[in-house]
Amino acid sequence: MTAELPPGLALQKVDERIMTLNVGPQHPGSGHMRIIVQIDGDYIVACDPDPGYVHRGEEKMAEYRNYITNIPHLERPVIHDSCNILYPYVLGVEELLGIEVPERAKYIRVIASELNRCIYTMYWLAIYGIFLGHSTMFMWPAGDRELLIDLMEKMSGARVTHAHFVPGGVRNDLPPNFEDVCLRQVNYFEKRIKEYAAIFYDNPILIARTEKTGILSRQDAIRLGTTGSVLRASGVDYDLRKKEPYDVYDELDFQTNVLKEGDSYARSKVPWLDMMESCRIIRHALEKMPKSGSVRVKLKPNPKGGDDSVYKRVESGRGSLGCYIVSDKKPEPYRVKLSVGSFRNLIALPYLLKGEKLGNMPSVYWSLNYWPVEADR
Amino acid sequence: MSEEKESIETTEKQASADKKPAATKEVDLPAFEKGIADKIVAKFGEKTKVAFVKPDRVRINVDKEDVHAVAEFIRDELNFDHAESVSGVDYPQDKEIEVVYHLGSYTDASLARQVLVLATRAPREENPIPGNDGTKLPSLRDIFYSVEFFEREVFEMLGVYFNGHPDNRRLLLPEDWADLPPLRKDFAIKGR
Amino acid sequence: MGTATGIIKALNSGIKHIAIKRFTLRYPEEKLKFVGDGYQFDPSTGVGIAGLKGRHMLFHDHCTGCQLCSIACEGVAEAIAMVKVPDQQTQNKKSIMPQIDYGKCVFCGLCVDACPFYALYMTNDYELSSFSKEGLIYTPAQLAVKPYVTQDSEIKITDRGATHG
Amino acid sequence: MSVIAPKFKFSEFVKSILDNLFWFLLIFALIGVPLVQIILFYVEMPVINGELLTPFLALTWLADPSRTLPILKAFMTTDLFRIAAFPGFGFAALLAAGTIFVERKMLAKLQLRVGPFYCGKIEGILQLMGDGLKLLSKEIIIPAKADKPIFWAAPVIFVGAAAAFVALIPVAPGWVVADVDVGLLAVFAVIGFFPIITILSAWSANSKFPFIGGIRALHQMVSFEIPLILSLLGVVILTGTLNLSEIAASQSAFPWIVFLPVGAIVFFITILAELERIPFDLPEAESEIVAGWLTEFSGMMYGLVQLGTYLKLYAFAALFVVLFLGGWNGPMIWPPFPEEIITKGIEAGPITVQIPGLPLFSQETLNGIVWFVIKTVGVIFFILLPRGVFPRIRIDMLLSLGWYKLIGMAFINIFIALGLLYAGVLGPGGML
Repeated sequence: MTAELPPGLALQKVDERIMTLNVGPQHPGSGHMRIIVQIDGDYIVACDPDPGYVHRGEEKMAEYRNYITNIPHLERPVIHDSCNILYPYVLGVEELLGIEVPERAKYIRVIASELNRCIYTMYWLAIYGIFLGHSTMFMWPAGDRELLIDLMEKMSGARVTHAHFVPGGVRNDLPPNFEDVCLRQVNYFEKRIKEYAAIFYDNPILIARTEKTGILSRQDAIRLGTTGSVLRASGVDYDLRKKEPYDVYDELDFQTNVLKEGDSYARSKVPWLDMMESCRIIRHALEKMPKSGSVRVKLKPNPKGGDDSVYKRVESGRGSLGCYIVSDKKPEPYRVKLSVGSFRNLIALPYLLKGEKLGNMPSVYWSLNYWPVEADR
Repeated sequence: MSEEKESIETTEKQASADKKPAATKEVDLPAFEKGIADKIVAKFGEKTKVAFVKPDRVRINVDKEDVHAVAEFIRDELNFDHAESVSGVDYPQDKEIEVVYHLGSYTDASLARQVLVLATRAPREENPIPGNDGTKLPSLRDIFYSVEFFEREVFEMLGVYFNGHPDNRRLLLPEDWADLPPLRKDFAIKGR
Repeated sequence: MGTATGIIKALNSGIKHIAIKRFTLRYPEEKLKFVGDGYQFDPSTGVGIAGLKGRHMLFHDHCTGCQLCSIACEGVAEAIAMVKVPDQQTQNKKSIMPQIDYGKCVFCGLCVDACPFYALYMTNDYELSSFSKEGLIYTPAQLAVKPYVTQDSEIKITDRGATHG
Repeated sequence: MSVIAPKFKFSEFVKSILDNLFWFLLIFALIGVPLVQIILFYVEMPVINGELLTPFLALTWLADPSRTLPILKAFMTTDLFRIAAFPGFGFAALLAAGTIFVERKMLAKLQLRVGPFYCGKIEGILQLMGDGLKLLSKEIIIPAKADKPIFWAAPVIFVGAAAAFVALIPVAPGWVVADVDVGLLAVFAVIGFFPIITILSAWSANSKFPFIGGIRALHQMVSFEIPLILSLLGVVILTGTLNLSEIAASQSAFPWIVFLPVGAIVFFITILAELERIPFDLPEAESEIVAGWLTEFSGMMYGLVQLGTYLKLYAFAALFVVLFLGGWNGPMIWPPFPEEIITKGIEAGPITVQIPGLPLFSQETLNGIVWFVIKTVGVIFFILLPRGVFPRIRIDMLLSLGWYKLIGMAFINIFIALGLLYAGVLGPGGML
């Protein structure tokens, strides 16, 4: 009986000391995925992440829709960060079609992208709080996120799935009086996130809990190809907004946050520091933005690309987000591939969890800045 | 069948060969990217074909026998240290599946903007049996550790088996998926 | 003693927040105020006008039955179907107008972008829930009605925190 | 438009209610009333106003308010009243319900949200009742491979143990359910039951997450029981007794927290750990092990465990008050009773009724109860507050805290107490 089983279902010989735990998909500490952990007492001896419970075939769907109608569904994997996940696609299509974007649209895109980064990071932070059993850290970010969602709603007309970026600019101009409202709410938002320090980031219990757990060294971070905050927490100064500036990031004044430790605490702190940088970017961009002008280039209906392929990448809330588009002179792309930060960071999970305690699993897992829906696409 | 395939390949080679000099004549190629491409061509000569050289992007097409050696050279000599993405593209009319590695570098500051596109092609079969047919490629996991999950994804989505990959299991699709690999062009969505 | 001061700081911060105003929006009693009258599109410039992407509004005297909105929606949600309408408009020879199924609509607004005749706009009405799937399908006659909305709550920032006033 | 009950008719609804009412009255008249009469003749009745209280007299006297009060007073001296109502279960359950409400509203305020708001018109005061009704109406699901008798019994034993703990707490002078000389030892004995109940329920559920949670609870409670016991030894040394009423009475001049702050801090931390409250809620850590040892409980079994938990919370807070904050002792704040109530009677509208035996409680007792409740609520507030401020800690941190730091601090506390005793400052025959 055992000889004929297919390889995936072969009965494993189990050590009596080892207990296999299925963390997920219906588990408060896993998100839409399953982590199969094997524990020996309180120590994890092996871990096998099993994503795919929310796989929707976005890449297959993109092959059947034209360059414009791809927009609403390609942002679905990360509805909190929908501007950023569209950004590389839009940049790639612009390169394929040879469109030059108006200056004001570029600034609006940068502002929307930074607002979205903050919205995503607040959501992530809220879940990080609840994973560590800190219910206040769930409620505060979830509430303060509303300030920015309100701004995005004023800007694009939708609270989460904005569908705001299109090849050739953005869908609509800013509403009147937006700059003042934005400045006021972003300033208050920055003041609020600074208050998280006392209760969360400087909390001795949190520091004791997450420091020196799940350490990812600089070499390993590079070797595993991690990206975004995970990479920057391990001491690699690599932010695509600096290294490969797209749109107008090279004209804005900001810095990247790099921490050396590479543990869960550093990984959870980098996105928080990045949010403050985002506030700076938004303020600076509002200042430098041309006060009037076109925001969208008129496209032909059903634009066609050449026989070409592009790979564009941007820095999203979870790290580098690349989009590989192959076109074959048809209105529909021949192939769209999203190389997402969550998927790239997931490689580090079994590596980091091996030898950790079971109690560290939520903090290490979520500090990887992982969004299951995005990884599954 | 094999003759057809060869003929298609040769025509394509000619086409790409025709295209490349034309492109070089028209616009000045960016010097730095040209240098990267030249280094690879100097080392491997005829085995590699430079598909395009654009600002920040260099694309190199390699046969599947040479991809391992070229990747090793890219990592050791050119300092590209991780893979950003691995995508498979299905070309039913060529009877081939293209696997594209996008390689980047964290350690070398001068390469921070660069993405080196390494493309190779595997033969495609009409009735795929993922893992047990001719659609096989050497795995690059021993060179770029970061391709591990990407190659698993390409395996399940296009049925390209990677020789030497330690963990060739399904990743995103359900365990009992018995249909065609879904990203192949002949896997049709209902109603489209 | 760093631990002790950290714990005291955290407790202090927690107790201080008991005095800060609540941020919650009490939804059915209060409703958020939106910019403008909803998302609109100007085909002459090719740029939209900012506003909430809510329920659509159809102007029967502009609609020519050209099906562009339906074609735009085909790649997105397949929510728009063209149906025969009884009323005779001079510009609408075929007498067909869009009917929108809000069970499928994703409120992306690409149909508004597609309309070259200023006939389809979006409004501030977002309360579309219904007990049945049939109730979610809005006929052209229903879409022609301008929704009555009372939305007046805005975020106010004071010294004691932000609230929905 | 869908309808919730498609064949609903109002007349049938009224008819069903009347049907039920009819059967209830019929059964009550035929079986209930005779049964009550039969039972009452076997119950030993008190002697009131020189007259033995018969069921007949009891029923007639109930109609006369001036003669009802003596019955009430007689009833208050019985054990049943003490166990079920005042210092025992009812009082504790009332305080526990108040605790749940305060916890929800305070946490909501701290987290900048509203909390329960709609249930009961005034700030959601009836939310707990709604939750209780919901739990009652839910199906109880037992895992197929569970050890069913133990799994059923565990929540009941849990509540029983918590109630036994409550019974040992003196609320006011003389008002305690079980006034035993080894009160503190009895407390330790009752606390010792909880790990056993936890591990029994966890193991009997035959499921992985409850098992891990149960093991964690066992580790946590065992490692924190030792500092708990040691931290209270200082008080025992200084008072020279284990009787909780005497310990509380000995603090009429000053509470022990003045001299034994270290012991109080250690005891407070161990309370948090024994109650499995954040930051020590490892046995129920939801992001790691779902709900720990409570994972498989559903419906009212879960409700019972929650009831037990909050009873335990009240009992621990009360124990802290009794041992360190002086129990019922405090300055007299209860206003004295007006003389005319005792001499003239109560004026209600045009009628003036003289009722002998008022007031029911003496002024000192009421004052003691007020002070006790104020202090207990204060301690409960500080037990609740960390939930909004701290994250959960890890099991190894918890064990090292329990075994290394708290035991060491508890010994320091004992040395302080011994020093005070031998220096002749405190204790039996001390200066103060």
